[in-house]
Amino acid sequence: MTEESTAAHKPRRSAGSKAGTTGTKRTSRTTPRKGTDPGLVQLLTPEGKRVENPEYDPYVEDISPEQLRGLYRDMVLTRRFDAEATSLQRQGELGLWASLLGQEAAQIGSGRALNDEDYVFPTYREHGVAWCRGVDPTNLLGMFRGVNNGGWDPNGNNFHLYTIVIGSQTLHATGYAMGVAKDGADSAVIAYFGDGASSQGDVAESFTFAAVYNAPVVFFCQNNQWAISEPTEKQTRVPLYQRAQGFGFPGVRVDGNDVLACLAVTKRALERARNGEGPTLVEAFTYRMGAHTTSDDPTRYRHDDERAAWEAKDPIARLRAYLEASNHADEGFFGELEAESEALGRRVREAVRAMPDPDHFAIFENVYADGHALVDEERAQFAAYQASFADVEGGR
Amino acid sequence: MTEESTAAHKPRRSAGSKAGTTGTKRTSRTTPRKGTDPGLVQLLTPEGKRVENPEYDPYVEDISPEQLRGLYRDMVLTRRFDAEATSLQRQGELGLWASLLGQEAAQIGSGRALNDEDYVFPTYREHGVAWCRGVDPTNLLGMFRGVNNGGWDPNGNNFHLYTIVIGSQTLHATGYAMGVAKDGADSAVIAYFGDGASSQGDVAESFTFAAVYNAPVVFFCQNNQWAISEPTEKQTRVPLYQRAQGFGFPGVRVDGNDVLACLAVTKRALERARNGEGPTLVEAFTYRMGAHTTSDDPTRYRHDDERAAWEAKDPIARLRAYLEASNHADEGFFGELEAESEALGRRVREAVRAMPDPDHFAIFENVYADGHALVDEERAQFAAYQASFADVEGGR
Amino acid sequence: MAEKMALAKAINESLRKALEADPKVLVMGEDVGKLGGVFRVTDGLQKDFGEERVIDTPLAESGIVGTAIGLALRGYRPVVEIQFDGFVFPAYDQIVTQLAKMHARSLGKVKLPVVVRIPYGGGIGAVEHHSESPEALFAHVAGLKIVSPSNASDAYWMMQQAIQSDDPVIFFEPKRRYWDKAEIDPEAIPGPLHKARVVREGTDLTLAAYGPMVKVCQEVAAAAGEEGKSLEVLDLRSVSPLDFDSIQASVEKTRRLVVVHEAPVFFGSGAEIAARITERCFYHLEAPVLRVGGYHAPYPPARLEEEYLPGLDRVLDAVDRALAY
Amino acid sequence: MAEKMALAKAINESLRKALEADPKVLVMGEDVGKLGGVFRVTDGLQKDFGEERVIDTPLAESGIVGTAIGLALRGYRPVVEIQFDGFVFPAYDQIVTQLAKMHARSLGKVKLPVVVRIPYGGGIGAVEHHSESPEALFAHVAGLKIVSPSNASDAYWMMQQAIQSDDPVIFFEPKRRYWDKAEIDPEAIPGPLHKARVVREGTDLTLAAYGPMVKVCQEVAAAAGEEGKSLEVLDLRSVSPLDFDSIQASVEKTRRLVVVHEAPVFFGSGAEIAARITERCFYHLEAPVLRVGGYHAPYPPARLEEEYLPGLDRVLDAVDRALAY
Ligand SMILES: Cc1ncc(C[n+]2csc(CCOP(=O)(O)OP(=O)(O)O)c2C)c(N)n1
Ligand SMILES: Cc1ncc(C[n+]2csc(CCOP(=O)(O)OP(=O)(O)O)c2C)c(N)n1
Ligand SMILES: [Mg+2]
Ligand SMILES: [Mg+2]
Repeated sequence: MTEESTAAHKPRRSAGSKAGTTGTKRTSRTTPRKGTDPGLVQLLTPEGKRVENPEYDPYVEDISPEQLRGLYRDMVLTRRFDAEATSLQRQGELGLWASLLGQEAAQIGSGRALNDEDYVFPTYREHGVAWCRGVDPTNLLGMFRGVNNGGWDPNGNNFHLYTIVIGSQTLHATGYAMGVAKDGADSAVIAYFGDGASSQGDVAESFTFAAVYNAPVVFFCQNNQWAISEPTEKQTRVPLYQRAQGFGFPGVRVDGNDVLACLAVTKRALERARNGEGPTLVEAFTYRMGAHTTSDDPTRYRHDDERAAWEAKDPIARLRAYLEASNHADEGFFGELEAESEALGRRVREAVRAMPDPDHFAIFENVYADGHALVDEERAQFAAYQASFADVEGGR
Repeated sequence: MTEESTAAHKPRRSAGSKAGTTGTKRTSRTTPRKGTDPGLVQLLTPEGKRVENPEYDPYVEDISPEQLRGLYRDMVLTRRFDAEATSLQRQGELGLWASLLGQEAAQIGSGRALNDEDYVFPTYREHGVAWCRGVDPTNLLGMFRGVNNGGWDPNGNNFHLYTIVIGSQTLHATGYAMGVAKDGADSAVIAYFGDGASSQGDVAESFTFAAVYNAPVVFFCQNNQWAISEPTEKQTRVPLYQRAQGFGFPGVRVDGNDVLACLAVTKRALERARNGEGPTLVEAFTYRMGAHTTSDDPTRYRHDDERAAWEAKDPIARLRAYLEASNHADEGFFGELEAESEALGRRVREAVRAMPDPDHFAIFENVYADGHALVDEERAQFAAYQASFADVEGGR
Repeated sequence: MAEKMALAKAINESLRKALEADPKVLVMGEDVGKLGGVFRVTDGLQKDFGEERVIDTPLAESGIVGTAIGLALRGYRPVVEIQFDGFVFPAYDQIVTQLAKMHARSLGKVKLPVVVRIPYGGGIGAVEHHSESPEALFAHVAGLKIVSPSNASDAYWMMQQAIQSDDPVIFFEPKRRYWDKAEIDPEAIPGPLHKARVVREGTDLTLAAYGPMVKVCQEVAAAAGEEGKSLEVLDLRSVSPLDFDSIQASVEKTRRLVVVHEAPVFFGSGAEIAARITERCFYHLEAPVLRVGGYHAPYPPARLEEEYLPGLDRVLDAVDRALAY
Repeated sequence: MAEKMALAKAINESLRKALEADPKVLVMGEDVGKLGGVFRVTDGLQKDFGEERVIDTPLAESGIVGTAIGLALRGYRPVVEIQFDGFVFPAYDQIVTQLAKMHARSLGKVKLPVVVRIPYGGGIGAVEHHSESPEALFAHVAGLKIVSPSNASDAYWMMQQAIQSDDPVIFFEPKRRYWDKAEIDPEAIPGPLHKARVVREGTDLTLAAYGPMVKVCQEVAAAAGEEGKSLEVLDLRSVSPLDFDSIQASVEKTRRLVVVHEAPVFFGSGAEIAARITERCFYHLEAPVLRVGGYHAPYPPARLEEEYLPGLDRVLDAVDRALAY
C-alpha cells in the first residue's frame, strides 16, 4: 500500500452514508481522540501536572516562576478584558464582541513565544495575542463599537489589524514573511486562523507560497471546534495539523488549553522559521467556550455538556493548579492580580464610554494615500450639504 | 517526532538559500526521484516490459490483446489528431492549439477506465480523454479556431466543456459528484487538472468539499512537469500526490507514460468512488513533450536534453514494444492503424477547413436561457445597424 | 389567505415551498442548516428536509458556488447563501467566469438554475464587510440576473420565480428590511420577475430605487407630498435587466428622475439608469438625472453609516435640486 | 534622447528603470521570470535583477495579490502581473476587500503601493477569457486607482508614476497595442497620472476613450474630418479617478459627447461619464451622451470579435446619431 499515502485514514463517517453527508449529531467532542493522543503535545495535564516531553521541554526549561506567573497574569487579565467587552456589548456600548473565552492559553502561549521584531497577522479574535504585543486593549474595541475599522498602528507593535474576511490574512503573513526573508532579517511571522478558515482557498494558497519560497512563517490554527454553528467535521475529516504535510512542511497538534505547551510548540516553530527551515503549521486544539460572537446563540447547535467537559480543562485553572502545587505563586499574588484585573475592567469600561464618535468627515479620510479627485469632490459636496443644515439651524 | 507529521520532508532546497527563492537552474527532471521510486505505480517499463504489481494487477488482469491493441490505437490516433491540429494552427486554420504530445498514456489510460455513466471534467488539453468519450475530435477544434467556446453537448458523452480558468472545473466535478451521491447513482466523476493548477485555491476547496461529503470523484492530476514556463518546483516542494493525505483521502502516483498503469490506477480510484469510499487523488507523472501551446516557445526556459530523456519513455513506443514482444499485434495491425491514422488526419483537416464562421447574431444567443430585455434590445439595434449597411450596399 | 410576515420569514416560507415542490431544489451555505442562518432565513429547513437538501457547507465561498454549479449540471437547483455581502468576493471568479458564462459557452446545451442569495446593504450597525451593496459588480456581467425585493411579499414571490428561472439569479436581500412585515397572499399570481412597479403615483418627479431604499423613497415622497410636491416612486425590483420601459414611461410623465441606492454612486446602478434614460428621454427631461448613493469610500464604521447612507434628508435635497432646474 | 519603442517594450523599460532606481520594487507573477511573460513585457528582467526581485509565482492569483499585499506591508513595492484580463477574478477578493481597503482600515497608518498589471481587451483573436475589459468592476471600488495608457510613451511614464504612487493602481495594458510604437523621451517630465489629454482638437463633438480605443477614435476623427466634421478626441488615461473637468471643458465647447470602450456598455465607464457629464453640462448638451462598447454578452469567440468590438463604423454611426440631434 505504499503508493496510497493515506490508506490509513478512513473517513470518519460510516461508509453507509453513501450519499455523502456527514453525521451531524450533536456529539460531545471533548478530546481530539479517544484516550491519550500521541499526536497531541501537552506539557501540563488538565489537572495541572507537568508531564515530560523530551522534544519540547527544552523550549520551556529555563522558564522562571516569575515568567510562569506572568503567563498566568496574561491569561487572567485577557479573560477579564474579554468579559468586560462582552458585558459592554450587552450594555449597548459595543455593537458586537467576539469572545476568546477558553482560548487564552493558545493565544498567550503563542503570543509570548514571539520576539518583538516578529510580526503578527491576527483574525478578529486574537485579543490575547494583542495583549502580548502591547496593544492597548481599549484600542481593540473601536471596531466593535463602530468608531473605526481598526484603531491601532500595525507597525507600532508589529500586530496587524484584525482581518474579518476569513483566511485572507494568511496570504498577507506569507508575503510579509517573504519580505522578511528578502531582507535577510532574523525575525519570523505568525498568522492566526480558525478551523473554519482552513477550508478557504486563500489558506491553501498561503501554504503553497510559504512552502515554495520557504518563508519564515508560522501558521497558527486555533481549532476551537466550531466555525459559528459548524463543527470541525464540516471542514475536514482528518486532524487539521496533517494538512501541512501535503504541502511539504511539518504540522503539529498542541493542547491549546495548555499555555506551556503552546509556548513551547510556537517557540520551536518560530525557531525553525528563523533558521531558514520554512513554515510550520501549529494546530492548537482548544474550545470556544462562549458564543461565536455576541450575536450568536450556540444553544441552537450544541449541547451544554460539551462545554462542561471543556470547563474541566480550563487553561487558567490548569496553570493555577500547577503554580499552587509547585509553590510558584502565593495568595498575595492571586489577590493582587484580582485587584489588577478589576482595575483593568474599570479602565476599559471608562475608556469605551469616553470614546468619541468619529468626525463625519472621517468617511472621506484615508480612502487614498495620494488623494483622488472624486473623493475631494464628494467631500466638498458633503461639506456644503452639512453646512446647509447649519444655515437652517443658524437661521432659526 | 510523532507530532510533526512531515519532519521527514525536508525542503528540497538548500537551507542556505535563506531568502527563500527556489533554485531554478534548468535541470533535467526526468525521473520522479533518483533510482526506482517505490511510490510510483508502473506496470510497463519504458522498455515495454510488464512488471508485476500485486495491488494493481487485478485491475488489468482480464485485459485482452484486443483491448491492448485498442489502447494502442487510441494513443496513436490521438497523437495523430493532435499533430494535425498543431499543423492546422501553423497553417492559420486555428488560432491556437494546446498539444497533448507525451500525455497520451495518462489520458487514454484514465479515459478508458471510465464507464459510460461516469462524468468527465477536463481542462483544455484532454483531447485523448475526449476521444475515449466519443467526442468527435473536430468538435474540439471549434474553440481553438475561434468559432465557439466549446462545441459539444456535455451531456452527449458525459464530457464537460473545456475549462480554461485554471482549477475551477475541480469544484464543478465535486459538486456533480455530490449530486451523483444524492441520486444514489452508481457512477463516478473524474476531474482533470495540471501540476500548475494544484496551486489554485479552488483545487484545495474541491478537495475539502469532496472529503467532507465523501463525494465519488477522482482527481486526476497530469503532472507534466511544466505550467507554461514554470517547473513543478514553483508549485510544490513535495510530490503532488501527497497533497491528498492532509485532506483525508488517498493519493497515488502513477507512471503517466504507462497506459496500463494509468488504466489500473484510475480503475481502482473509480471503484473506490463507486463503493462510497470517497475521493482519490491520482498524480500521473508525465511530461509535456511540446510547447505549452502553439503560442509558447519552450526553448526560453528548458533544455532539449530534458525532452530527449523523456522521449525514451514515450508512451506509444512503450506499448508497441510490449505488443510486439508478446505477439499481441502484427505488422498488419500497425499498417492498418497507420492508414486509419492518415484518414483521421485528412478528415480533421477537411472538417476544419469547412467549418463555417458563426452567424453574427450568435453573439446574442444563449446569453440567457430565459431571455433578457437588454439582450433583446441590443440584438435589435445590432440588426438595424447591420441592415443600414445592407441599405447602403443595396442602394449603390 | 393573506398573512402578515416579516421579509426574512417570507423568504423562509418561499424556500420551504420550493423545497416541497421540487426534490431537486437544494439550500446550501455556511450555517444554513442547524443554525438556520445567521438571520434565520433558513430556520427549520434542515430539520424538515434533512441534511441532503439543506446543506451546511465548508467555509469556502468559491467552493460553495463552484459545487453548486456542479450540482446544477447534475440537474439540481441549488439556492446558495453567501452569509454577508462582503463575503461574496471569494466566489466572484466562479460567479463571473463560470456561473455567468457556462450557458453561452455550451451554446445553450447546459442550464444553470442557481440562485445566489446575498443579504446586503447597511443600516444595521455591523462591522466591516457586513453592510455593502455590490450589485453593480454583478450587473456589468452578462449571464447573470440581479434582483432585489423591497418588501416581504415581493421577497416571497421573487424567490419563487428566481428558483424557477433557468438562469443564474443573484438575489440581493435587503437585510435591514428583514424584520419589516407585509401581507403575503400565497394564492396571488405574481407579475414578471424583472418588471418594476409604481409604488406611489406622482407627477412632479420620479424616484427610482430597489431593495432597502424603496422604503426611504416612500418616506421621501410622503414628506414631499406634505410640501405639495407630487413624487412618483418606482420600485425597480430588478437590476439586471433593468426595466427601462417603466422608468421611461414614468419620466415622460414627470420629466425628472432621481435614482437612489446604497451602493457608491460612482459606477453604480444610477449611472446606467441616468445614461440610458437620458438617451431615451432626452427631450423630456427638465433636469439631469440625479443620483443619491454611497460615497466613493469604503463603507464606513457603524457610527458613520447614517452619514454615508442615503436617508430622507439627502434624498429630499436631491429632489429639491432636481426640481430647481 | 527620444527613442521609438513598442508599447510592451516601453513597459519593460519602465519596469527596468524602476527596478534599478528602487531596490524595494519587485516584479511578480506567473511566467514573468524565465519566460519574460507571455507577452515578453518582463523580458530579461529576471536575468538582470535576479529571482529575488523578479519572481515566478505559483499559479494562484489570489496568492499573488495576497502575498504582494504582505510584501507591501513589509516595505516593498510589488508590481504584479495578472497574465490575462479574464484571470484576475480569483484575485478579486484580495483586491477588493484587502488591497483597496487596508489604507482606510488602518486610518492611513499603512500604505499599499502595489501595481496590478493586467493585459486587457480583445482584438488579438484569442480564446475565451483572454480578451475582456473588466475595468468597471474595479472602478466602482473605492481605494483603487485605475489607469490605462493608449500609447507607448504614456505606458512608459504612467508605469513610472503608478509604481511611485502610494496607492494601489490597477494598470490596464491594451494588449492589442503592445506592438504599436511611439517615441519615448526618457528626459520628459510627464503630466499628472490621472489627467486626460486632448489628442485631437475639434469643435463638433467629443470622443472620449482610453486604452485600445483611443486609436480607433483617432481614426474615426480622421474619417469624420474628411467628411467635414470636426471631432475632438480625448484620451482619458485614467478610469478612477475620471478627469471630469477635462471632459466637461471639451463638452462645453463641442456640446456633444460619445464615449467609447471595449467593455460592455451596461454598467460600463460610459454610464458613469454620461451620468456625470450630463449633470455638469446639462444646458450645454445638444444631444444625449452616446456610448459605444461591447454588448451585454460574454466576449464572443474570436471569429465574432470584430462584430462585438467597437470599430470605425460603429463609432461613426454613433457620431452621426449624436450629430443628428
Ligand atoms: C470570507 C468569509 N466568509 C464568511 C464569513 C462569516 N464568518 C465570520 S466568522 C465565521 C466562522 C469562522 O470560523 P473559524 O475560522 O473556525 O474561526 P472562529 O470564529 O472559530 O475563531 C464566519 C463563517 C467571513 N467573515 N468571511
Ligand atoms: C486562473 C488562470 N490563471 C492563469 C491562466 C493562464 N494559463 C493557462 S495554462 C497555464 C498553465 C497551466 O499549467 P498546468 O496546470 O500544469 O497545466 P498544463 O498546461 O501543463 O496542462 C496558465 C498559467 C489561466 N488559464 N487561468
Ligand atoms: Mg473555529
Ligand atoms: Mg503542467
